[in-house]
Order: sequence, then C-alpha cells, then structure tokens
Amino acid sequence: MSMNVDLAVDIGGLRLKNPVMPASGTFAEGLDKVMDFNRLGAFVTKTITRELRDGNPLPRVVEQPGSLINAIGIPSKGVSHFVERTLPHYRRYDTPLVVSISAPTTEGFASLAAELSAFPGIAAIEANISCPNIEEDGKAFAMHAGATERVTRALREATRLPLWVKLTPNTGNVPEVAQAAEASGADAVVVANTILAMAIDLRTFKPCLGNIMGGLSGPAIKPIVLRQVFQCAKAVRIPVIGCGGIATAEDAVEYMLAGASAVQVGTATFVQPAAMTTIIDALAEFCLRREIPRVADLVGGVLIEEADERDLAWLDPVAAS
Amino acid sequence: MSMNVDLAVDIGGLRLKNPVMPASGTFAEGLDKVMDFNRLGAFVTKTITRELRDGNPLPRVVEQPGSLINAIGIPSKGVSHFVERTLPHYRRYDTPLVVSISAPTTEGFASLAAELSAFPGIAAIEANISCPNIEEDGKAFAMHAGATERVTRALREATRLPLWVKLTPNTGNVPEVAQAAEASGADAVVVANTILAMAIDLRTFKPCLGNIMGGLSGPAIKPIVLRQVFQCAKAVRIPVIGCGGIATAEDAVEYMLAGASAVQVGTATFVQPAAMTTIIDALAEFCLRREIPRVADLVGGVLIEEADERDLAWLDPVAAS
Amino acid sequence: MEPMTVRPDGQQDAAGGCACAPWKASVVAELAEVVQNRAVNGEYRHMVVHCSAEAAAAQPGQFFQLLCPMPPGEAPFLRRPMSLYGAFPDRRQVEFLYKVTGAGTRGLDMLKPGDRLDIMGPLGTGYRLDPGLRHIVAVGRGAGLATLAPLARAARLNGSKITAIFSARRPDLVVSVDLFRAEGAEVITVTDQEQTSGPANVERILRGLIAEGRCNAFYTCGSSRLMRVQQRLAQEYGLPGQVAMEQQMACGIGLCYCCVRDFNVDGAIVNRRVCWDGPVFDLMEALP
Amino acid sequence: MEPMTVRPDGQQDAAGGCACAPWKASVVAELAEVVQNRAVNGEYRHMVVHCSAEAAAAQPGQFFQLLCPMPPGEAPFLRRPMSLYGAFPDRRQVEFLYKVTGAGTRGLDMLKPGDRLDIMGPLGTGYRLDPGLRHIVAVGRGAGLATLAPLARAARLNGSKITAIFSARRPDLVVSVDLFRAEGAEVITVTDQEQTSGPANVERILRGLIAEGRCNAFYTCGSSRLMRVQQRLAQEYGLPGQVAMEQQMACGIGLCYCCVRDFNVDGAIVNRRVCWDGPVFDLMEALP
Ligand SMILES: Cc1cc2nc3c(=O)[nH]c(=O)nc-3n(C[C@H](O)[C@H](O)[C@H](O)COP(=O)(O)OP(=O)(O)OC[C@H]3O[C@@H](n4cnc5c(N)ncnc54)[C@H](O)[C@@H]3O)c2cc1C
Ligand SMILES: Cc1cc2nc3c(=O)[nH]c(=O)nc-3n(C[C@H](O)[C@H](O)[C@H](O)COP(=O)(O)OP(=O)(O)OC[C@H]3O[C@@H](n4cnc5c(N)ncnc54)[C@H](O)[C@@H]3O)c2cc1C
Ligand SMILES: Cc1cc2nc3c(=O)[nH]c(=O)nc-3n(C[C@H](O)[C@H](O)[C@H](O)COP(=O)(O)O)c2cc1C
Ligand SMILES: Cc1cc2nc3c(=O)[nH]c(=O)nc-3n(C[C@H](O)[C@H](O)[C@H](O)COP(=O)(O)O)c2cc1C
Ligand code: FES
Ligand code: FES
Repeated sequence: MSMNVDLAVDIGGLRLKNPVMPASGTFAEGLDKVMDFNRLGAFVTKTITRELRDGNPLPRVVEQPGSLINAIGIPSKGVSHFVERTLPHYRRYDTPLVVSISAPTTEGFASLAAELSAFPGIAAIEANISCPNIEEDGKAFAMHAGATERVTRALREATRLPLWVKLTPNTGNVPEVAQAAEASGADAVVVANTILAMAIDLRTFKPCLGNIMGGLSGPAIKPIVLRQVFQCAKAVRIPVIGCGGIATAEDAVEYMLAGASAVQVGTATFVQPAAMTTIIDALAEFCLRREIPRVADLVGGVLIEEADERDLAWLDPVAAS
Repeated sequence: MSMNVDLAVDIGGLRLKNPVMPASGTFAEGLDKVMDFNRLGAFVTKTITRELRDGNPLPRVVEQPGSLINAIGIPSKGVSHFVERTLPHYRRYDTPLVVSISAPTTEGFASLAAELSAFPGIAAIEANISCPNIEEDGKAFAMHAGATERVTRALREATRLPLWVKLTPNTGNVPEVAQAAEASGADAVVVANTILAMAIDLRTFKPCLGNIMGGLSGPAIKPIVLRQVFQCAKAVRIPVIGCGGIATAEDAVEYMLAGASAVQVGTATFVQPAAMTTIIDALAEFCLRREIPRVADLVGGVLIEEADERDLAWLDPVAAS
Repeated sequence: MEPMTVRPDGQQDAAGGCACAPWKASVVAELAEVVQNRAVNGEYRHMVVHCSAEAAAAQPGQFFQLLCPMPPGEAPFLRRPMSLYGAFPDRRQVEFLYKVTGAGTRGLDMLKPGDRLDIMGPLGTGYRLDPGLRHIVAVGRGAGLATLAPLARAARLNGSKITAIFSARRPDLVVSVDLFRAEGAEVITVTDQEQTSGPANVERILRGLIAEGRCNAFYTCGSSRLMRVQQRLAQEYGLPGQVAMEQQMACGIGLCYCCVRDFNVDGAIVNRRVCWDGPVFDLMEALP
Repeated sequence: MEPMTVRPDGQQDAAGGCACAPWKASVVAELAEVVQNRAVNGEYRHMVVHCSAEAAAAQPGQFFQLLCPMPPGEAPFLRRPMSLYGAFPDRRQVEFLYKVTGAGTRGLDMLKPGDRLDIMGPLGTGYRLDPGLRHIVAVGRGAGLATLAPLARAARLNGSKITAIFSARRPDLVVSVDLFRAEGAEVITVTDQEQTSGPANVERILRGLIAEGRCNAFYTCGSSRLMRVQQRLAQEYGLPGQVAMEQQMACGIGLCYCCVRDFNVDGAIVNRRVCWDGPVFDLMEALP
C-alpha cells in the first residue's frame, strides 16, 4: 500500500524515512513494547541536562478537556548516564537519534552540545530553548529573538551536528524568533513547545499542579500552533518541524500543508500509544488516495489566493475579531 | 436560594449586581428572547468603530474540538447608528451598558471615546486594543506595553467614564501590558481576547477561514487565559475581568479564584444560549454550598503556599516541561 | 422537555415598554425527547421530537439549532441549523428532515426514540402568508423541500391554494410529496435523471401556472438557479416572492455575524444576517 | 479485540539483539469487548472483558490503562490505570474491580456487555513469587484488594500457601473473599466498623502468623499504615516483601515521569516511575 508513496523527508540535510517522530519528553525505551522503533522517522529524547535534576513537585499533570497540562520539569540523570546508558540503547536501530538538550546559560548549552558531539550515534541536536535563561532573569531563551540568536550561535559554533532549535509558543512573535535561529545557523526550528497554562482545584482551591503553572499540550492547542507553523514557514527558509496536538494523519497533513517538513507527536502517544505508527500508515494512505507521490509534496501546500496573501503582513490578533 | 449570597462586585467604582456579563461580539439584542436582560451583571456591546466597516470575507467561523476559530472582523454600522439605535434600546434595562470601541489609531480611539461620552446611558468604555494599530505596521496595540500605554493615556484624557482595556493573549508578556494599562489610567483590564489560530480544509487544501487566520475561543483556551488572568491579577491592583472559555459556574469560580473580579462569557452562549443566567444561578448555589457569603470573597482566593509563591517570579514556559 | 432557559422568575422588565409584564422566554434551548428518527429515502432522515409549547409554536421557514450528539471519534462543537419540517402545537412536537453530511448530522443519525436532543428555537423570520393570497407556488430542491414542507398546511389554513414544484436528482429522492397532496396541493416533480429539472423546463412550467392565474406569489428554497428563474418572472409579472437562504451559523440568534450574505436593497448592496434577518428574505433582494 | 498497534509487518529489527526475529508488540492498545460489568457491593464494580492473548497474559500486580467512555458532560482525556483483577489466558479474558470516583470511572460504569473498551496492557512489573515460597501473607485495603486478587491463584500454582488479611470500612465492603477461599487461602477480614482494622490489631495477627511459620513473605497494597506495620515486621524478622503502589499516571509506560515516587534504596532517596519501575516495589524500599 505504501509502496507507491515516498514518505521520506529531508530536514536540513538529514534524511528521515518518514516525517513522523516523537516530541521530546513523551518518548522512552518502553514504547518499543508497543511499536517497532525502526518504523519511526526519528527518535527524539527527553531533554537532558548536564547536571542531575529532580524535576518538579507533584502533581505533575492535570487533564483538561482535549488537553493536558504538565509541569514535569526536566528530571535528568545527567549527561554521563545518557552517554553510557541511553545512547548505546538506541544504536541498535536504524532510526536516527535526535538528542534534546537544555541548559540555564548560553555557555551551558554550547558546552553540552560540544560534549555530546564527541559520541557516535547522535544524528542531530534539538536545543530546547524554551527553558529559563538565568542570564535573563529566568525568562526562556526562546521568548526573545536576541537571546535566541546568542544561544543558537554558540550552539552552532560548538557542534557540527545538524542543529534543531525548539521554540516556545508563548512569545508574541514566534516568526521573528525563528528568523533569529535561522540567522545564527540553526538547520531547522521545531514549533513548538507547550503553552503556559493553569488549572485550579475547586475542592481545595489550590492549583492542580505542584508547580502552580504548567504547559498545555494535546489536541486543544493544535489550531494555535498550526498558525505559528504557518507564520514561521513563511518567515524562514530552513525546515519547520510542527509539534502541537497532532493525534491523527489528518493533523499531520494539516501541519505539512501549513509548511511543516516533519511533525512531532507528543501527548497523543499517552492516549493511543501506537499513535505514531498509525499516523505513518494513514499518511501513506492519504497520499495514495489523493495521488500525491511524495509526502514532501504536501509541505507548504496550503492554497492561498494572491489577494489574501497581500493581507498577511497585516494579520494580527485583531483581525481575528 | 441566592438570597443569602451577595453576588455584587465592584469594578473600579462601577457596581455590578453580579460578576457575569457577555464578551464583546457574542451578544446582541436578540438574546433577550432567551434570557431576562435585567439579570445580567452588565451588557458589553460588539466592538464599534467610527466608520462603517464590512467585516471579513466568508467563511467567518470554523469549529474545532472544544473551540471555535472566528474571523468575523468588526463589521460596524458606525457610531451614529449606534447612538441612534443601539444606545436607546439598552436604556430600558437597569443593567449597565459597557460599550466596546476600536480604532486604527491612538487619536481615533480617543476621539471615539470622547464622542460617546457625551451620550447618556453608557456605564463604561471597553477599549478593544487587540486591533491593528496602523501607526505600528498593523500590530495590535495590546501586543506591546508602549502602544498600550499611549492609547490608554489618550483614552483616559478623552473620557471620564470608567475605562476598561481589553488585552490580547497573543503577546509574550500580558502582565507587563496590563501594568502599562494600569499606569496610564485604566480602571480595569479584560483578559483576554481570542488567541490567533488557523485551520486548513483537507478536502480543498485551503484555509478554513476567508481571512486565513482567526481567533480561537471557547473551552479549549480556558487553561491558557486562566493562567494569564492569574499573572495579571498578581501584576496589577486594578480589577481584572476574566474572559476565555467560560461555560459553567465552575469555570467562573476558577477565574475568580485566579484573581478575576468579574467574568465575560462569549462562545459558550453560542452553544447554550442561556449560559450566562445559568452561570449566575449556579454561582450563587456554589457560594451557598461552600458557605461563601459574598462572591467577591472568591477573588484571588487560590491557595498558594509561601514557598511556591517565591518561585513565581521564575516561572516561565520552561518550567512547564 | 426540561427548559434550560432562565425561569421567568417574576422579575420585571423595569423600564421597558410594558413595565408590568414579567419577562418570558420566546426562544428556548431545551432537552426534547426523540419520538422517531428514521430514513425516508436513500438520502433523508425524518426526526420527530416532543418539545415545549414555545418550540412547537414554530412557523414555516423558521429553524432550530440542534446540539448534535457526538458520533464516535468526532466532536461537533457548534449547534447545527435545521429548518422546521413540521410543527404540531397540539401534541407538542416538531419535526425535522435532514441529510447526513458531516459530524453533526452523523450524530443526529444515532438518536433513537426516547433519547434526548437539545434543541434551540424557534429561530429566525419565517415565510409570510398574506391573508388575501389565492394561489401560491412553492419551488424547492434538496434540503429546500424540508424548509418548504410546513407551508402546505399553512397555505391551506390561510385559504391559499398551492402548487409545488419539487426538484431532485432522482425521482426516489423527492420527499414531502404525499404531505403536500394530503393538504390539497398539486405537486409537480422534476428530476435530473428524467432531464426535467433544468431551469428552462421549470420556467416553462411556471409561465404556464402564471398564465393560468395559479401563481400569485413565489415561495422557494434550495436552488440558486431556480431562484434566478423566479426572480426573472417575478420582475416580469410584478409578482411577490420569498426565499429561504442558507449560511453557516454559529449562534443562530443574531449575535456573531458569521452568517451574513449580501442583499440588493433598492440597488444598494446590504449585508444581512441569515439567522436573524432571515432565513426568509424578499425574493427580489436575494443574491445567489 | 482489534489490536490497534502496528501490525508486526515482517520488518526486521535491523541491528538489534537477534537480527532475524521480527519485532512483535508485547503491550497492545486494543478494543476489548465487555463481557460483564456489574456491582459487587455498594462501592465496587466488577468488569470482565474479552481481549487479545497478549493482554490475557497479564500477571498479578500488573495493570492496564483504560480509555474510559465519556459520561454525559464530561470528557476524561487520559487513560485510567486499573490493576489486573483476574487474567484467563484460556478464555482470553481479563477482569477489573473498580470503584466509581470521578469522570473516568463514571464512564466505565456506563459500559454494557457487548460494548467495546479500549484497554492498553499489560503494563508494569507485577508481583514476583519465588518458587520456594511456602507461605505468603497478602495484606490489602480498598482498591488494594483488587490488586492482590490474582495472587490467590498464582500462589496456589506456585505451591505457596496464602493467608489474606483484608481491611475495609465495613464487612459488606470486603471483596474477593470467596475468590481467595476458592483457591484454598485463609482470609481474615478486619473492618473499621468492628474496630478490628487498626494497625495494632493487624500487627498482632501478623505476629501470630509469623510465630506459626505461616509468613515467609509479605504482599501488600492499598494502605500506607498497614505497609508500615509490615515494614517493621519484615525488618524485625528479616522477611522479604513486595508492595504495589499507586500514583496518578498519564502514559502508563514510562514516558512522561508524572508518576514518580521517592524510594529509599540503601539509604539514598531515589526517584522511580510507578508505572515502569513498579507498580510493585520491594517492601523495604517503599516510602509512604
Ligand atoms: C437555516 C438553515 C436551515 C437548514 N435546514 C436544513 C434541513 O432542514 N435539512 C437539512 O438536511 N439541512 C438543512 N440545513 C443544512 C444543515 O444545517 C447542514 O447540513 C448541517 O449543518 C451539516 O452539519 P454537519 O456537521 O453534518 O456537516 P459538516 O460539514 O461537518 O459541518 C461543518 C460546519 O459547516 C456547517 N454547514 C455544513 N453544511 C451546511 C449548510 N448546508 N448550511 C449551513 N451550514 C452548513 C455546519 O453547521 C458546521 O458548522 C439548513 C441550514 C440552514 C442554515
Ligand atoms: C497502578 C494502579 C492501579 C489501580 N488499580 C485500581 C483498581 O484495581 N481499582 C480501582 O478502583 N482503582 C484502581 N486505581 C485507582 C484508579 O486509577 C483511579 O480510581 C481512577 O484513575 C480514577 O479516575 P476517575 O476519572 O474516576 O477519577 P478523577 O478523580 O476524575 O481522576 C482525575 C485524574 O486523577 C487520577 N486519579 C484519581 N484517583 C487516582 C488514584 N487513586 N490513583 C491514581 N490516579 C488517580 C486519574 O487517573 C485522572 O488522571 C489504580 C491506580 C493505579 C495507579
Ligand atoms: C509530559 C510532557 C513532557 C514534556 N517534556 C519535554 C521536554 O523534556 N523537552 C521538550 O522540549 N519538550 C517537552 N514537552 C513538550 C513536547 O515535546 C511538545 O512540544 C508538546 O507537548 C506539544 O506537543 P503535543 O501537543 O503533541 O504533546 C513535554 C510535553 C509533555 C506533555
Ligand atoms: C464570533 C466572535 C466575535 C467576537 N468579536 C469581538 C469583538 O468585536 N470585540 C472584542 O473585543 N472581542 C470579540 N470577540 C472575542 C470575545 O469577546 C472573547 O474575548 C473571546 O471569544 C474569548 O472568550 P470566550 O472563550 O468566552 O468566547 C469575539 C469572539 C467571537 C467568538
Ligand atoms: S449565526 Fe450568529 S449572527 Fe447568524
Ligand atoms: S505514567 Fe508516564 S512515566 Fe509513569
């Protein structure tokens, strides 16, 4: 069935056998009980940090209708545990491994990337810059173009591995931040991380999460992140990897039409553990049915009339209401 | 039943008999077929502009799971139609009328507010500054603290009516924008307008909306806007009016606990036309059941331990994942 | 039928027209009870629900907004507009005739007698039947046949004779024929399959009716092509007409302005809300 | 039972341990068919589903993640963890015993025989029963009784005798007693109502069993108070023990780290995922 459809995509020189991969923090070894890991477009690890970290106080998740708020934090066993245990584990597969990293400073990011680059088996680095930058009062790097530019440049100098930069949807101007990443050498941007959110327990009047606030993910955020992917794909020439609420092949197609070259699946895996392989199969079927020979042909394929295009520069929340 | 619970709230000097009112653009005269208008805390009109406007091309709405994307635009019959027809219509009720206004320039906002202030029957002005500012390349005023400060100051000088400023959730730092509004004389901030979003039709590969992008509203956005209300209520001393996905009394309570002094109900009315009066009744019942004598006692009542409070300054998307 | 609107609680309309009459809901969202829901042909389904007196007072051309149940894996969010197909105030029932096309109507399809369905209505402005009208013509196609259906009885009660021209793809897809005949109407069916449904043939039929004095007004719904034919004839013979229009809706009660269409009012293009200013409009003002 | 995991499609585990064995799912999310779902007492409901061979191979102490149907007006989003209450590989059935507490379990409550339920499992590490064990003690309370239940048969098959101490608020809320007795177990019930459920009394009973040589290992679930009693006795007498822990879960398969708990491993506090490293842990390492 998928014989006739070419599912491969190219992400800044890295060829993936299909455009479907996990979102960082929603994937681990255990999922190989559910799916054949060799079928995935790529692996993306939970974000790792140099130092050991505990993660946030419990409760760490609370469900909302059609979505999830999480404040897991980044519990990390540190870089040596990763190099000794995790890295060898994934070498047995022919699926490329993308390692998500984080650090509290520009220099921390750069040195972690440099250190990791020495080890074989890493296909790309995904810099999760939606994390607090202690040099900027705890604001996430990806909140601003300036900090994004600095950290991306430092990363670029630190590693020759393909460099993906993962943005936050919480800033007012994601395309501008994407441009900053592109200008300083990123090979791709991942759009996006979770949207900051909150819920209060009406029985106790306390926040539902130990961390008070957390990140919203899942189907409910799809229309928002899809818009950001569309805006970013217009703003940069490097590939955009879409991530936010993807649960079905239709969602993946929508993201690719909006301009995503590949997609990451996060929360959906918690609900349907085989979501990724189901999506890969259905994506092939979709292309077959619509007589699209290569899934890459979908990328940026949304049809917009010229007249509308002109107005895009103007488009702001506003027009929305 | 509601005899024992005092539902009244005070919004910067304007006393409302209860904290429930419609969100701009989701309310009109026709709803009096469904509910007794004298029961509402306030009326809020669809945003009006000085000039006649057509609104956006069709389709203007597309539904998503648990939410709606709209790109109605601001079709407006102009200010004289409003003064001659709409204003007199609402004078028959004892519910205060809040008039939502918009303009493409600071000066336009100020002169519209000044003009309206001459007419009796307006209890407050709600400035919908989530609209494109032609002086800033079409970016919405509320995207930046600076533009917000300028337009709020001009409005403050133009009218002695209570002044509510309605913010956009699309900016990276809503509390900062709220502070700018407070500093320049706003009596309250409304948090928030819709979240910019998009959907693509997989049959045609075209955007689902004539305007390409639109604003997301409805239950799916509640966790995001609730977080912004919580952040804003910590950042300003003026009342915060919560607006985003409120469909039940529980939602309203959650918003009030997060710091909202009153709430606006928008999209929920499209699904359950009597949502507002149902919420008012259930709010009274909730307070009765929990032995809360005045609904105003809920405001900002979320229980946060001291230790957590300390970390709040640090909180950024980041921590979320 | 549990009305979910606010109970008219005796609070008074303080400064309104009549300061003494307590406010009362004229549109309700209520849980009606499904009495029947079954296929009438390969395309349409017929649903009868037991409802409040307010809902059962609906007039021809008005519509309801139905909160459709969720079919597996789908979550229709907005209500779906459906024309009144029949209203029976005495037995407190309203009827709908619908085609399954997407998530919402797939949800309707699941309903079984005894199930609850949240209906909101009656909504919009229906067809006007002026007392003096001797003979009217109803021209419909597709879901338009559902919208026109309640006119049959209303015309009889008004003392107007009615001739219906029903257009469909195939003869077996024409609905409401018996309903119209039962009310004493003549029904002419035209179909694509028989190649009788083209505008030219319908125009020929209409000219015949006009010539015989059997067309004092047009009532139409469901086809722009046929609407244009009637506009031309209405113009030519100075006949009045009304058309029920469709448009995607969110609120259904005039709040959101998503359902607007352009109308030609004395040469000026005017924007109107289908749910509130219509769905029935003056034939001559409608634009396709 | 339509397995929804990827079909083992013959693709080979290219560089893995055995390069020739095709990959095969050991955990499946599948649509099982409800065979029975009914109340066993005022609090608990018993559900039997027909499922795949993989699912029916579940071991005592393992659990499933159930995708609960949506009750009216509620939309549980995450799956809900439920312990295996019984597994019957021969007739391809698994059983659950659950208490209705919120949206998800209210959804489960709606299921009728013949309905489909999306179950994912078996998950986690279950109880270990070492071959030589002569006599074990199972101590449970609340939903812990469900978790311990499959031990009864497993112990018999292992040749171990079993004594169960079941704690509940009231005698009528104790479940699984017949199930244990049928497998030849002795069951002692202690209840709040009879004031027999306090830790002191349970400790007295346990000391008696130890003295009689009828306790070579502790198996427990559902009460921190009773767990602490057993930890103390295990320490004192050098007895092994295992405890099944609960924690809120999202993924259920070790991906998300929301279900972590602290454990005391040789004096160091270590963070572990209940869904992946457990839910059954060494008794001495567990912290309440
Ligand atoms: C005033 C009015 C009266 C109507 N009366 C009838 C009737 O009696 N019988 C009947 O079969 N159909 C009628 N329709 C059309 C009916 O509303 C649509 O078929 C229905 O909304 C489709 O919903 P869906 O979820 O099945 O389809 P989807 O395509 O999944 O719907 C997606 C969205 O588009 C809207 N939509 C889709 N088709 C239409 C349409 N034709 N008109 C307006 N909105 C649409 C839906 O309401 C929904 O918001 C009427 C429409 C209007 C406006
Ligand atoms: C490994 C494991 C095995 C379990 N086995 C059983 C069993 O056999 N029988 C039984 O009756 N219950 C069992 N539970 C508890 C059961 O999972 C909860 O009662 C159920 O999740 C409640 O869901 P709800 O939607 O009805 O409640 P809600 O309170 O609405 O649930 C809200 C959220 O909290 C979580 N949650 C609520 N209570 C618990 C709890 N006690 N433990 C973990 N998460 C919870 C839910 O999963 C959901 O994510 C088990 C829990 C775990 C972790
Ligand atoms: C439980 C959980 C943990 C996550 N951890 C990380 C992380 O460590 N690093 C990261 O970059 N993103 C993390 N994310 C964000 C996801 O990678 C993804 O960007 C987000 O969830 C949106 O995608 P989704 O809607 O498909 O889940 C996490 C998300 C969830 C739900
Ligand atoms: C159809 C529609 C039209 C709207 N029009 C306006 C408007 O004219 N002015 C405005 O300030 N907000 C407008 N809004 C935004 C709402 O007032 C509200 O801020 C938003 O919908 C979030 O609230 P909700 O989730 O309760 O709908 C509109 C929203 C919708 C859905
Ligand atoms: S549907 Fe909202 S105005 Fe017509
Ligand atoms: S529930 Fe996700 S790691 Fe345990």
